[in-house]
Amino acid sequence: MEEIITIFRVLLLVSLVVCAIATALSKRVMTAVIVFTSYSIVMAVVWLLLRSPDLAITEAAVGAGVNGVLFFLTLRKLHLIDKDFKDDETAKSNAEVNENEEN
Amino acid sequence: MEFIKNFPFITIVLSLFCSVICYAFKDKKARFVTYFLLIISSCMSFSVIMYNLFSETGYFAYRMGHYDAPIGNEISAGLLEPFFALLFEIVIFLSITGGYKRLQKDVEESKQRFFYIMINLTHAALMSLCYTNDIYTAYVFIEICTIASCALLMSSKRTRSLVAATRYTIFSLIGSSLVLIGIVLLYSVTGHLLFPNIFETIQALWATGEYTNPLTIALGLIISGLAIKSGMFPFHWWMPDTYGTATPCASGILSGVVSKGYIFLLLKMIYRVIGPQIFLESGINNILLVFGVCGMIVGSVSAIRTSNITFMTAYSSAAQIGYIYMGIGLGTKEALLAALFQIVAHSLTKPMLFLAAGGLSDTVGGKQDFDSLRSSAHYNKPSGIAFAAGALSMVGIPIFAGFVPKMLFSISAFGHGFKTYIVLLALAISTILNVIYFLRTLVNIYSPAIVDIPREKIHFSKIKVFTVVVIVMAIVNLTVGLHSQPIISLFEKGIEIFINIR
Amino acid sequence: MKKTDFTKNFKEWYEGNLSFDEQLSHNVEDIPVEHKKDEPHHVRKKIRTLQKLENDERKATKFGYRVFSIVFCVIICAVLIGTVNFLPGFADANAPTANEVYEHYVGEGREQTGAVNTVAGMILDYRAFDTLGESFVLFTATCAVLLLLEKAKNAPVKKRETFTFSNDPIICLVVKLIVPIIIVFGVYILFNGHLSPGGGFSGGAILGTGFILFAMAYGEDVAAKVISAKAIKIITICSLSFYCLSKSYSFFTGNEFNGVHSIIGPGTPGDFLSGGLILPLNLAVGFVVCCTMYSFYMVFKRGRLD
Amino acid sequence: MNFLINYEEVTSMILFAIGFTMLVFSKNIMKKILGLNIMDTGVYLFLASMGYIEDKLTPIVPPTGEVNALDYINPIPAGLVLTGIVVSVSFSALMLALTVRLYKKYRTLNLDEIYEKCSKEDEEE
Repeated sequence: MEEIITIFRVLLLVSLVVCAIATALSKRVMTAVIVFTSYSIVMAVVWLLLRSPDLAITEAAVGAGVNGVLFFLTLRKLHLIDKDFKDDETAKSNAEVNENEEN
Repeated sequence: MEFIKNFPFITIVLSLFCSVICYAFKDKKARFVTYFLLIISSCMSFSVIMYNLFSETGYFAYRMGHYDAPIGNEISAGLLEPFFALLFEIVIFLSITGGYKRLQKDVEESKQRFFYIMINLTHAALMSLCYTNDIYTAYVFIEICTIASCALLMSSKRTRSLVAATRYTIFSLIGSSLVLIGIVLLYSVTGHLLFPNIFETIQALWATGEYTNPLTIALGLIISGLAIKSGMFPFHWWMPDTYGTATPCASGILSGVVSKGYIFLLLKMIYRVIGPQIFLESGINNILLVFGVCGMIVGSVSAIRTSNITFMTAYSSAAQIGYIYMGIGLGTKEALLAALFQIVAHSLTKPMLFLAAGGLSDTVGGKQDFDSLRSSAHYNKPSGIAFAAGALSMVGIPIFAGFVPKMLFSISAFGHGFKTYIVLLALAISTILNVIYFLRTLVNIYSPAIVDIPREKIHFSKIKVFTVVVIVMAIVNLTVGLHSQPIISLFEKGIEIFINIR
Repeated sequence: MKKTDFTKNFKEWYEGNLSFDEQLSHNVEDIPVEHKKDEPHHVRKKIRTLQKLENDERKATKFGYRVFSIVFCVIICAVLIGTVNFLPGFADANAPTANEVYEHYVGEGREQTGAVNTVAGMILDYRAFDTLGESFVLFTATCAVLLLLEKAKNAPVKKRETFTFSNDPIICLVVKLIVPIIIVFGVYILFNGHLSPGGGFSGGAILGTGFILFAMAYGEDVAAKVISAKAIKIITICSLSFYCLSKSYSFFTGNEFNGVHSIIGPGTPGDFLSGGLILPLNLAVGFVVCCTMYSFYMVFKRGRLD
Repeated sequence: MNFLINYEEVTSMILFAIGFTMLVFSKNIMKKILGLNIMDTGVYLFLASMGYIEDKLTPIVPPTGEVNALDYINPIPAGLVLTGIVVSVSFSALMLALTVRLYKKYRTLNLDEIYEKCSKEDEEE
């Protein structure tokens, strides 16, 4: 049983490093944010294995939840996601409207 | 009289509490709360100095909780800690009173409340950095200080200052992450978080030769982190942008107080956590000495090359911080005394220079280059006088505060072999460079104009408070310069306590 | 064949050119520069070659920069791993961290603080000053974000955001089902911080995410009616002031020379109302965290607290 | 060779190095923020792995009866990390707010371009 847990632990750590490298190397911010959210979830499991359930709960809520929401909201504010859902022209006109309103 | 022992903790908690109160109030009330807090807490810091001066040991540790160290948390006060707390409070008070008029212009009216909240939080964080006796508490309050000082920069209306704030934030983040990992490494080899316990464990570990490598790395990481945050030589490039674009009050606080707070924490780390012996053995002091000397020269050269008055003042900050690191790098008690006095002189002078530079640039509609600023001192006389006083103090003319540390540095430099020559040479070169750029600026602001731009004559009556503040600052500067002996003897006593009593 | 597919896909992903996101890359050099039609052919050609050269140069410096940063990363890695090599082993019972402090926290913590969860006892009793600082970090961050993003009070709220989740039947239904559960779970974690894993930070964060989900699904206008800006402000101020005052009391009474003894005892360990100040402090921290998270969301989304 | 025993610490240091490199060298400001988060979690992983001891329990003691301290893992790192996680959230929120403001003005996330545009503006002034 101990060996299995150790193997599992190593697997999780490897996936953490892979996620981190993927976040660092991906050129699109959107991809990086998504990968980072998964990184946080893996981190929560790692902390559970380190016998720190307090940390696991906090990391799952804060790292994956709030942080992810904030990143996506920012991307949306910058109109970097809008284009996924709308056709290009609406996004562009929205951006212009936004710019005018801000100024 | 034992009640005075509560004062350090009351200062910290009261300023945190006042920041919460300011959140509920409007700007005007928030300002009065801030003034009230600063006055009260300076009185408290002063009484702590007096208490320690006349008590037997001159030092006390105060439990933050019901248990002694290493179980509970602690704060401690010798003579240096309350002295620097008092200094920081006075400087913050003078900067916000002097920079108030300009603040109204630079910060949106609805956002001024947040400015005062941030001042209160910076104050709380600085007090904690002065008094703390726990390494993780220090980290937490470093973070508060970082966020609050970034917010002070961001509060200005101009987008330009946002860009500068971004650079400052990134540098601060790099610094605090290095500090954090250093702290964690220290914890992992010692198993303690409180200064006295870490000190004991480190001495024992160093004697046995165990964990020497991680200890050196941890020390290096903590020192480099704090050095980045306070703007030591290779990392001083954020300074001109940051100090040059913020509102004068914020740049005065940042350069005069916040960076000094980090340096004071660094001193605590070196002398109360690691121990001076290990610091000297690890060889890091030589690196600090070299960087300090380089910073003195490079900062001054950059200041000569720029043609913007606030940028010049900011670069001169980099040079002055180089002096402090040079003193730390020498590693003796005399050099430490000189470095501490340099902190005092610089904290008292830099805000005055920034306020005066702001006042001067007000006469020509916010322009900051030397050509436009010619003859501006005639249009705003108090600013001109203050700038002259500050410049003379920074150059190191006797009777001003800036002279004393230079003298102390040259005294302390003797007896270090080849280091003596380096330090003396650096002092000489740096003083000459200082003379070049400060006197050029002085000549510029008092000589007749060459560019034809609209100028505004600013009369005393319009800037009464500013005038009073600037004159008070100049008088304090002169007093410290003329009567440096009480402060020096206080420092001598304080350094003994700082190094020896835990 | 599969291998080439994978390498191609990986390369595309690495370049940021996957089919669904070709438009989204904001690398400026990718955007083609428009040429004026009336320029003569050779001029256009020359411009193009120049641009190509410039692009190549930029790519070369970019490549150099990338290589340099990777080398930097490897150096830092090497130094730090070299340091780790000298540290005590992982999961070692004789490590320097397993010292008398730890034994005191676990062994005596239950009797001294009344908390069954040692972590809660540690952060809210033995080392409460850190936690006080920590909740003020959150407060500072809230103020800083408000300073940066808050709009004037009478500025109109933009109606142009046509895409909200409240139009989506699946998301709306799932959120309706899930939000009460999340909030109840958050409250449970918050109130049982001294008895089970959790406490102020985790419970507050969960509550905060619950409210954020609520605001997302029902629209911010509805959420603003339920949780007003004033309520957020009042809760934050009250919690922080309570934290300050109660901790001042316990710091003050913690030192014998003041001659005052704390009237707050640890209670019976394991009871719901036990642990002295830990339960109320957990609540205060939880409310602060919750309000902070929720107000981050609202300020980012709408530029103000409600 | 301590690396193989200390695999948890080694991983955390790798994470720290990756995050630190992202924070220092990435030109995209969003990437910098992600790097900051990765770096912080790396340090926290290091800290948490300091507290873990083989074959010991989560530090939640029974309400009654004898408590043998040596049966439980070290709670100190967990407490420190708990307070630390909140710092990184605050910082990322602050930086994201800054990003929004900068993007509104300069329409780019690339910091070099922002500095360039900014200095151009200065010259125009």
